[in-house]
Amino acid sequence: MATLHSPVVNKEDNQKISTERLTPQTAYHVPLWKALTGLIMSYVIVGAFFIAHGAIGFAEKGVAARIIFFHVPCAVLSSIAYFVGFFYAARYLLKLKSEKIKPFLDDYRSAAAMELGFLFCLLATITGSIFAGVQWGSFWNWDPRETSIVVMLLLYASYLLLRAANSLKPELRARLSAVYAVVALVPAQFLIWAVPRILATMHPTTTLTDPRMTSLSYKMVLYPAFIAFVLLFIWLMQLRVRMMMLWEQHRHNAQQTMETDYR
Amino acid sequence: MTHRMILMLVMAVPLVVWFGLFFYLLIIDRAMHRLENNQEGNDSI
Amino acid sequence: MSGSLWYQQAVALWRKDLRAELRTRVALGSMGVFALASLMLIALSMLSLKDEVFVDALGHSHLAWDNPAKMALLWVLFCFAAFAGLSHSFVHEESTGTAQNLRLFMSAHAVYAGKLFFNFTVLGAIMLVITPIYMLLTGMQVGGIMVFVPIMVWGGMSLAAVATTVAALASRAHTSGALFGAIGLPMLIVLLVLIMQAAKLCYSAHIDTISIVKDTGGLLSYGILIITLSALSFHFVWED
Amino acid sequence: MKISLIIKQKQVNNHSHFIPWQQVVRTQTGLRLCPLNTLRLQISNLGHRYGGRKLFQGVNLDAAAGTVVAVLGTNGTGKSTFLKIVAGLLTPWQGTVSLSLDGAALTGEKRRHIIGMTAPDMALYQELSGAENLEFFASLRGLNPDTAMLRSSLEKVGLKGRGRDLVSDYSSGMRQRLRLAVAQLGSPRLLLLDEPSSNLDAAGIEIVESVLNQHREAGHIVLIATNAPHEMEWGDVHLQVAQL
Repeated sequence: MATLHSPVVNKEDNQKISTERLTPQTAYHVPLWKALTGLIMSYVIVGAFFIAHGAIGFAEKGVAARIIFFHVPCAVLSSIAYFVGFFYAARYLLKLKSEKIKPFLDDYRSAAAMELGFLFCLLATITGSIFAGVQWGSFWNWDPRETSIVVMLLLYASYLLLRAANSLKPELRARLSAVYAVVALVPAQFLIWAVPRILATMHPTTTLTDPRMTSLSYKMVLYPAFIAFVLLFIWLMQLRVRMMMLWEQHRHNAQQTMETDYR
Repeated sequence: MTHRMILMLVMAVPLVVWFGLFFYLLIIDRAMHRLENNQEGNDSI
Repeated sequence: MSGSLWYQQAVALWRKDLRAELRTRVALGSMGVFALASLMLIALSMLSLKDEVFVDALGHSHLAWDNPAKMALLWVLFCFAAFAGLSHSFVHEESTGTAQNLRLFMSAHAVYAGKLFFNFTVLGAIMLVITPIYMLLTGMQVGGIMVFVPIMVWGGMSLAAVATTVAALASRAHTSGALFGAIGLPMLIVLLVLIMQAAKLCYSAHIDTISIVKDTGGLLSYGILIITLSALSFHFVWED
Repeated sequence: MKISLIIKQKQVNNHSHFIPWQQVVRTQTGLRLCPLNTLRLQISNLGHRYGGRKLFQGVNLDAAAGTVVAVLGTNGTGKSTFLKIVAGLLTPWQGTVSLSLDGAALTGEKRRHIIGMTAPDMALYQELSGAENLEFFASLRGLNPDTAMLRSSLEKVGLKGRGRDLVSDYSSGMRQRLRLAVAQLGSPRLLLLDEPSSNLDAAGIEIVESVLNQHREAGHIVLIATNAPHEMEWGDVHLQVAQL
């Protein structure tokens, strides 16, 4: 789709298409990795109930806190999504500077990553709140990680707000939101790394960094859970980007029709 | 009802939700695949 | 004729903005009135908290309305005051059409530097007036002056940097006023957390080196990073 | 969209062996000498669009020192946009604009400092006086804005004695004159005038004409976007931006 913004339509092409329409379309096969996503996620759901054994330190001894397998991947993805969004935003700006082209694909990827970041952030907040209600006795405790995830949610929301406010001018919208994604990397970094460390937290901090802290049965479910969620993230992002491109193509076609019709 | 059966029933809820989501995504994927194929050479709908 | 360097242009812009500001007093007036009104509001509403005591998890009891709490509310006040007035610098240029001339005459980073220092000047003036009145009304103490002054100065600088960047982003959109507050606040919350963490150093008796580095380092690096990234990407916002 | 370049007079001779320090420029009044520099504005295949709307496409121009180009076209064909692209305020959708002096391409700050522009939508600061506006823009150009310099440039556009008044108290004609003074600061080698004599009286129009002649004689390039017949007359070269 490198020629997204300059497709030249001429008469010959139109002729060709009308004959091509009669030929059968390429069939849809489920890609392997998408099928794998479905399988691994199903394994995680079954495993959360029948493989993982109870862990020490939970409110009720010997109970496998199953929400962990959904809460932790969501929370991790909500910060990874920002990095993905930042990466594509920065690439968009660099391309704009060096190649003097309008790399809209990177803008779409950045936006899709931010939207999914918002979604996973929301899921992490909800699952976390449920878990906190069971484990700590209150659904909201203003634990530093709880605070930072809410601010992170606000950050994603304001990115999407900035995009919505400029939706009439796609080129300006792409530039402004890319700049915001780059600048807001600073607060996002502080939210992900610094704030939970500066302030005292009730969250266990070494579960992921120190493998000795988790039992084998936990690892056997938790690590596939990460894989499943990352694959799901990639899938959703791919769908969203494709949707944006189709929408852009549709808008472009409508414009072409307008220009030829009202000549 | 044994503990195991209760677990099975509880497990069924996320499993069913996930299957629903999975097939929903597959349907969208397939629809988009079709649209993209339609669009490839067709610039004047 | 060789033209002028970017910092000379930035100083010229700063002087022009200051001259126009002293003539119309839009930013200073709105921020000043806003800050004074909220100052009164805070002082009045916190009267009842004066003798309140809370017990922390370790069993120690503290005054609820202590110096760090007063400092936190002072900074909340500054944040809102900054967001009431500092958007003016860019929105005014865009809405009156003078921005085109600036684009023709100045480089983007000169514009950013000039606007940043102008905003810092205005915010600094407000802070200089409001802080003594606030301390008088609430009885907030300075604590360690060697920590207090740098925190006030650098906190103000970081606040001005966030406000300048967000104002530049918001001024390009149709609904700049509403957008300015909404997209700036998440960035401000993080800044506030860092400032409050650093401000605790003013009032703690035993300060070890590690906590100084940890608490002021966060604030310092936050400001530096925001200014650097904004300066690097500003021309994408400014130019067409 | 079709662009036609109509050359009314003979183009500038860049390779004059006989008078190496001056070049011959032929204008309405006949032959004329101007200082030799090889300031050159080259525009090739320029096109622009707003959103999905095409404004113009395939505009070409090669103007040498001492040329006044009249950019013509009906409303909405993008004359103002064209000037903004030449000024570097807009990135064109396609095509290039290059400006070179003595064979060396001018970019970045160097380019910025040799361009002056007036346009109806380029406003001045209402809360400052005319002289203060001039002083600010002069200091941006790196000039030393002393009283004598401000007075002379105000005098040149017929605003003598009005420099201390706020721009908000100016009439629209006076604002146009002040814009002209701002655009001329530092005697820019490339002057872009978008409807320069709008809101101006007869005396003001004469000022614009004398400004044009000055720049022509100094070997500068001037682009005027216009619809007015008397402004079209000023151009040595006509560049038609027409809508099909």
